[in-house]
Order: sequence, then C-alpha cells, then structure tokens
Amino acid sequence: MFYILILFLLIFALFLRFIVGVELRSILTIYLLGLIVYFFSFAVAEMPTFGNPHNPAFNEVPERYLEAGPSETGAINIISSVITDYRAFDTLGEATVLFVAIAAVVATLKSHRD
Amino acid sequence: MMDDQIVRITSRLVAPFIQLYGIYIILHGHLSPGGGFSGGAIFGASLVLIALSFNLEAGIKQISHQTASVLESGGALGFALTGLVAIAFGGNYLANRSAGFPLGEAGQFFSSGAILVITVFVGIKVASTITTLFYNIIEKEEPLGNHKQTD
Amino acid sequence: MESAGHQPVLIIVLLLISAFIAPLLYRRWRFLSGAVVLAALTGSFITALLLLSKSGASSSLSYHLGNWPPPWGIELIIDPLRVYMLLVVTGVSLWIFIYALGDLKHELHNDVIGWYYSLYAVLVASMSAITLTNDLFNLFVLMEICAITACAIITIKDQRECLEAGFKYLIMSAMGTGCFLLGVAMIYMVTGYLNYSFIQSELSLALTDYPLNIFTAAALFIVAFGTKAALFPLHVWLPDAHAAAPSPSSAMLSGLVIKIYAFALFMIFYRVFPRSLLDTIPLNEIILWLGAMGVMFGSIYAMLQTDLKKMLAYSSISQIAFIFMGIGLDQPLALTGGLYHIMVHAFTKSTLFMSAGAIIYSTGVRRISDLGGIGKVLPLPLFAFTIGSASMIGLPGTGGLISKWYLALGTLETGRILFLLVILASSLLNAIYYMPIVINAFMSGEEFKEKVKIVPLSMQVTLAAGMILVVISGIFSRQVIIFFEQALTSLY
Amino acid sequence: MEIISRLTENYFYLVAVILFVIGMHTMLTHSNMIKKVIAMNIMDSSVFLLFVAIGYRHGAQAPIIREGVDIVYANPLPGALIVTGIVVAVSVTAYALSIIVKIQRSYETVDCDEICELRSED
Repeated sequence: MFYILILFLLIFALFLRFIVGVELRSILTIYLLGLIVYFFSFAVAEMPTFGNPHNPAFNEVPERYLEAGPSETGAINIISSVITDYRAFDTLGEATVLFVAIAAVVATLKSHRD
Repeated sequence: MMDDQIVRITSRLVAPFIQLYGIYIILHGHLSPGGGFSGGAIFGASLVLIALSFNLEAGIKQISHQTASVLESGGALGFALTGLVAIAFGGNYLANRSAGFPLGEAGQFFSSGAILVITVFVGIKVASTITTLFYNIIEKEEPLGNHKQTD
Repeated sequence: MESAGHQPVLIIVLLLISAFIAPLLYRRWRFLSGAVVLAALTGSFITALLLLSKSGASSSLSYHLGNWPPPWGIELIIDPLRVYMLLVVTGVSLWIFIYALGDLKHELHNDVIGWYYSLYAVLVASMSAITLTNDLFNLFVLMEICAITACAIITIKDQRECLEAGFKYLIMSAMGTGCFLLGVAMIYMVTGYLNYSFIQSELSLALTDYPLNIFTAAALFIVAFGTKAALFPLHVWLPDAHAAAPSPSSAMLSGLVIKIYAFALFMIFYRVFPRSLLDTIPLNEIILWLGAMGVMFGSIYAMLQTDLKKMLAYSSISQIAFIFMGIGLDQPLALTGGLYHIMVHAFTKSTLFMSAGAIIYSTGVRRISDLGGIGKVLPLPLFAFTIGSASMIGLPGTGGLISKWYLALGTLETGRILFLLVILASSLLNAIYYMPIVINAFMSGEEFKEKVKIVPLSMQVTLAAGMILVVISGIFSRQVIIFFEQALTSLY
Repeated sequence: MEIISRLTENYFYLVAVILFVIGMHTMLTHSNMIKKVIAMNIMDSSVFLLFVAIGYRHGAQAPIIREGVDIVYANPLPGALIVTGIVVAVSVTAYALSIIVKIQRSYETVDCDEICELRSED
C-alpha cells in the first residue's frame, strides 16, 4: 500500500506546519519531503519515457490538431488555434481570472485605508 | 521614480518601439509564436517602463484609470460577446468555423476568423491588466519623485 | 446523447457578463449594478430550473463548446446530479445575494460594493461551471477563479484579521491547486486525455501499465480537494476565514464554496476513476476515516469556541465531513444522505450565518456569553437561529434529520456500526453547543443591555425564507430522494 | 540498476518533481510571506515544466505548420494548457502580493509567526 503512505505523508507534511515547534518542524519536514521524493521517484521511473513518440500523450488528439488545424481554424500557429478555438472556454476562464485579479486587488487595496 | 537623464531619454526612445512590437505580436498571434497574452504583456510592460523611469503621473497620462477600467471590462466583455455572436450565427458558444466566421487562407494575415478577434480582445485585456495591477500596487506610497536619488 | 440547447453555457456567460459590467455601472449608477447582478442571478436560477425539466431523471445531455467533439474540445455535461447541484448553487446564491443587498452597506466601504457584486457574480459563475464541466484542465482554471474570488470576498472587509485569514486561505488553496495540477499532469501523461469520460475508459487499461502514477495522482487529488473542502486535518484555514469574513461572504463560503469541492471530488471518484480502481485500492476508506474524524473533531472544537461566528465555522468542518462520509461509505443510501446534506447544509448554515450577521448588524455582539435575553429584542433572527440549530442537531421536521437518517441507513447497510455511533455522537455534541445559545437567548431572565438597530427588510425576508427552506427540506424530501435513487443507479 | 537508468531517461520529470517538493518545503518551513508566494510560484512552475515535458518528442519542433516541409511537431496541447496556467499563476501572485502590501501596512511585518504573536497579544 505504497500510495496510502504517500498520501498520509503529504497530508502530514501539510498539517505539520501547525502542530510542532519551529526547530522540530524544519527537520521533520525535510525528512518527510525526502520520503515523498523517494516515493515519487518510483512513479517517475514508471512514467512513459521522455520524448518517446509512442507515449500515450501522442494519440489522436494532437494528431488532429496538427493535421486538420490549419484547415479547420485557419491559423498555422497550432498553439494559438488550440487556446483560442479548440479550447477557447479555458481562455475565457483565463480572461476572467485576469479580471478577477484586478477586481480583488482593487477591492483589497481600496477597502483597507491606512 | 528615478532621477536619471539617461534612463529617461532611453526609455522615452524605446517605449514606442516596444509598443509597436507588442501590437505586432498580438496581431500575428495566429501566424507566429505569440498571441494575446505575450503581446499584451509586452505592451503593458512599456507603460510600466514609462511609469518607472519618470513617475506615476507620467504613466497615468498615457492611460488614465477611467480608460483602463473600461478597457479591462471591455476586453473580457468583447471575448464573451464574440462567443455569443457565434450562437447568433447558429453555432455553439465560442464556435469559429462552424458558426460561419470567414476563415480565409491559412498563413495569410486575415485568416482564422474569430481567433484574430479573440486575440485582439485578450491583448487589450492583458495590457490593461498589467498596467492597472502595477499602478494600483504602487499607488498611495509616498508621493513619487520625493525620493532623492542617492548614488 | 442529444444536444442540450444553449442553456448550460448561457448560465455561466450571463453571470460573467453581469460581473464585467457591474463595476463600470457602479461608478455612475450605484443602484443599477446591484440590479444587474440580481437579474443575472435570477436568470441563471430560472435557466437551471428549465434545465431540470429538460434533463429528466436518468438521461444526460452534453454541450460541445465551439462545436468541437469531446476529446478535442471542452464538453459540458448535464445529468441529474449536476443539475441538482446547479440548482442548489444558483438558488442559494440568489437567496444570499438578496440578504447581501441589505447587509453590505454597513460592513464594507461604499466604493468597493460594486467590486463585491462583480466578484460575487464571478464566484457563482465559476461554481456553476465546476458543476457542469467535463474536462480536468477546465476544472483547474475554474477552481483557481473560485479560489481567488472566495479569498477576495473575505479580504474586501476593512479589518486586518480578514487580510491575514484571506492570505492563509489563498496560500492553502494555491497549494491545493498545485497538487491538483500535478495530479492532472500525471493522469494526462498516462492516458492522453483530459475529458472525464475518455479518461475513465482509458484508465482501466492504463492501470496495468502505470499503476504507481495513477495511485499518486489519486492521492494528490484527495489532498487537493481535501485542502479546498476543509477535510479534517487540512481544515486549518477555514475557521479564521469564515469567521472574519463579512456575513454574506461567510454564508456563501460555508454554504456553497466548500461543498462545490466535495462535489468535484465526488465527480472525480465516480466519473473519472473507473470502478476497477476504486476496487483495487481503498480510496473510499481513507475518505471515510478522515470524514469520521472530521465529524468528531469539528464538533469538539466548536464546543470550545467563545465567538459566535467561529463556532459556526468549526461546525461547518464537522458538517462537510458528513458529505465526505457519504462518499466514503460508497453505497447508494449513504450517497443519497451525503448529497442531500449538500442542500440541507447549504440552507441551514446560510440561515445560521445570516442570523449571526443580523445579530451583529443590530447589536454588534459577537461573544456567545453576551447573547443572554437577546431573543426578546430580536425575535426573528433568533427564531431562525433556533430552526437552524434544530436542523444541525437533526430534530424531526428539519432537513438535517433526513440526511443523517440516510447516512445512518447506509452505515447499517454496510454493517459498520462504528460510523453510526460517530453520527449519533456528533448529533449529541451539536445539541450540547447549539441548545444553550437558544435557551439562553429566549429563557434567560436577564435583560439584553446593548442598543438595538432595526434589521432591514431584505434581511428579514431572507431570514424568513431560510426558516421556510430548512423546514421544507425536512418535510418534502421524498421527491428529491426518489430523484437521487434514479440518478445514482447509473453509478453502480 | 534499472530504476536509475529509468530516472536518467526521465530526468525532466524527476527535476519537475524535485522542484515541486522544494517549493512545498519552502512553503511549509518559511514564515516570511513573500517567500511563501515565491514558493507557490516554484510549485506552479514545476508542474508547468512537467506538463510541457510531456508534450516533447525527440527531434520535434514548435507546432507552427510550414507547408511542404516534412517536420515532426511537438504536441501542441500541453503548451496551450500551460499558457493558460501561467496567466492563472500570475493573477494569483499579483493578488497575494497586494494582500501582503496591506498586511505590511497594518501589522508592520510580513512574518507569519510575528503576526501570530501580535494577534495572541490582542
């Protein structure tokens, strides 16, 4: 049950910040995060090989983007056609994030008068 | 902020070119690396540069608070409304070709229908966001320009 | 799957457009900006009702944004559970907004109220989109919008505690989204898709080749949503944030925002992870134990509080854990209880925070021990508080009983008596810390000393509506339960 | 050692994971708020690195289509996602910094522990 261990290590590492003193905290956190790296490295070793064209990520999705993108969207920069056409809703969310950041910053700065 | 002749003259010389470059990047988002976000950030950076090398008032002279907030809301609103136009033309929300936007020939400047429109709106939005964030965070410090340069 | 018309996306876009316009309008016509957001919220609620009549009990419709079919584009799904959640989100936020129109004027500076309206509308839009979306990366973007807006409606209040609580909340949720995005990257790496349905069919194959990646991603998802929904050991940000915020924001945050993440976790468990994954590793067991611990510890912490809003905030921790217990028991009856609790707790906790807000508005009292005799001067808010407490304890005639009843049935069905005891003990603890306030407020002989302001009409109306909603959710629950039974058959 | 050879093959992913943990460590142990915000950015950047690395294949070029030339292109989807992710991270950072500005004004410190002490004195 390797993964349960990771889970609880993560949770414990997050929680740790609030239960122990400063000196103990830094040492324990380093140990725990070292353990997390150790367990993550198994997952990394198992990941699909870097740069291999037969990885699961290279399926029909990027294939269609690359082959039919220019004729379907009219843009030869495929990243542009993905962010503003195929997945335009993400970009609407992103524009909203920018708007929200402005709204939050202005509201915070205006309401707290010195 | 800085009381330095060289910095002022250089930034005044360079700023229009930076702005032009930003506009180029925004408009050629569908043809070359770049797009609304990078171009908008470059354009916004030129305004930040002016505010940094002169003072805040000089920056605000370039783009006032009123204009900035209209541009911000306008950029996001334009994006959302472009999607609604697609619904009016009979496609789904944010559709491009299937809503009947003219695509043109791939590789030409006027191609890609709604992508160009959306990129311009996003560029406006990002440029105004960067300047507004910067102005709002540095405002209400001690009046700018009172700092004497100590070098 | 047939097409769904444009309603699902119109809900989101309507709210977003009203949010973009509201601050512009607020410069010139203050009244109009509130009215625009109110109109958008009403419109989205009506659209959600239309969707309910359209979707039926067991069918699911899909909406392809930009006319691109699922693995290439983003898809919104309308199925019974999502429509239920959408109705809860839009309805409760409309109700809280009417309260906010009356309450905000004394809690915030005049110049920022326009921005508050705008942030509120974006928050509701992002929550509706989280319920509808069928795409993991889209979920990430929407979660970030939700996190920023939720923090912003805390820090907008002019007190330095709000700043600190908001910062803590922002950092914790940024950590949560960081973990979530790492999990999404791992899932994308081994499957090559971002759409829920495609991942689900691909994951059962990938489970043999890349088990560790998928386990790690599952662990990261639990940590991410646990942080955001204040699952027990990760709840540390919640009490400060919910207690310091202005009252309408507290009602919103406790009533809806934490639940939306519990719902998202539910969706990931049953719509992204294939059944074979849940069977190989005991994900549900972890959620169940953490939930049970949260139920107990939340109640115990709540007993120790002296501040009224802080007590309500700790009580939220124990109540959100009920929903997680429902997910953790992994059984139709318990899930019914957990999902019904989403609605019941949204009504109840919002009513409680609103009555706390009304008490603070008219008297300025926050300490529990100073509330003696207040029932005679403020009958309506305290009456609403009483009804809310009754629902928290689970007295008959309130919604709290129904959800706890179904949870208890679920524990009996799976034969886990320990968790039944947890539910009973938590009800007892709730009675211990809610009842003295009520008794003290109405029965205590002492006179209430502070000056009392009259509560505005909009606040009175919403409080009365809250009482009615809590009672209705207790009495007319049959329809919703049948609805759940039909909807949950698709999961098993 | 097979695992070592796998790790050296997947060094991009390994670096991303280590960066993530470094960010987490900074966020958990340092009480300075600005350091926490920087740590948040490190965490986000590490995930972006991991995401972009997924989209790479050997000998690939940026996905800008040129007609008539036979080129292998990288996967455009992760790149497009990360453009979105970066903007989101920038927004969160800007908001966090604006909160810190105001915290500094009212508490006159940006250290979490000192603020806790100040609050317990109240």
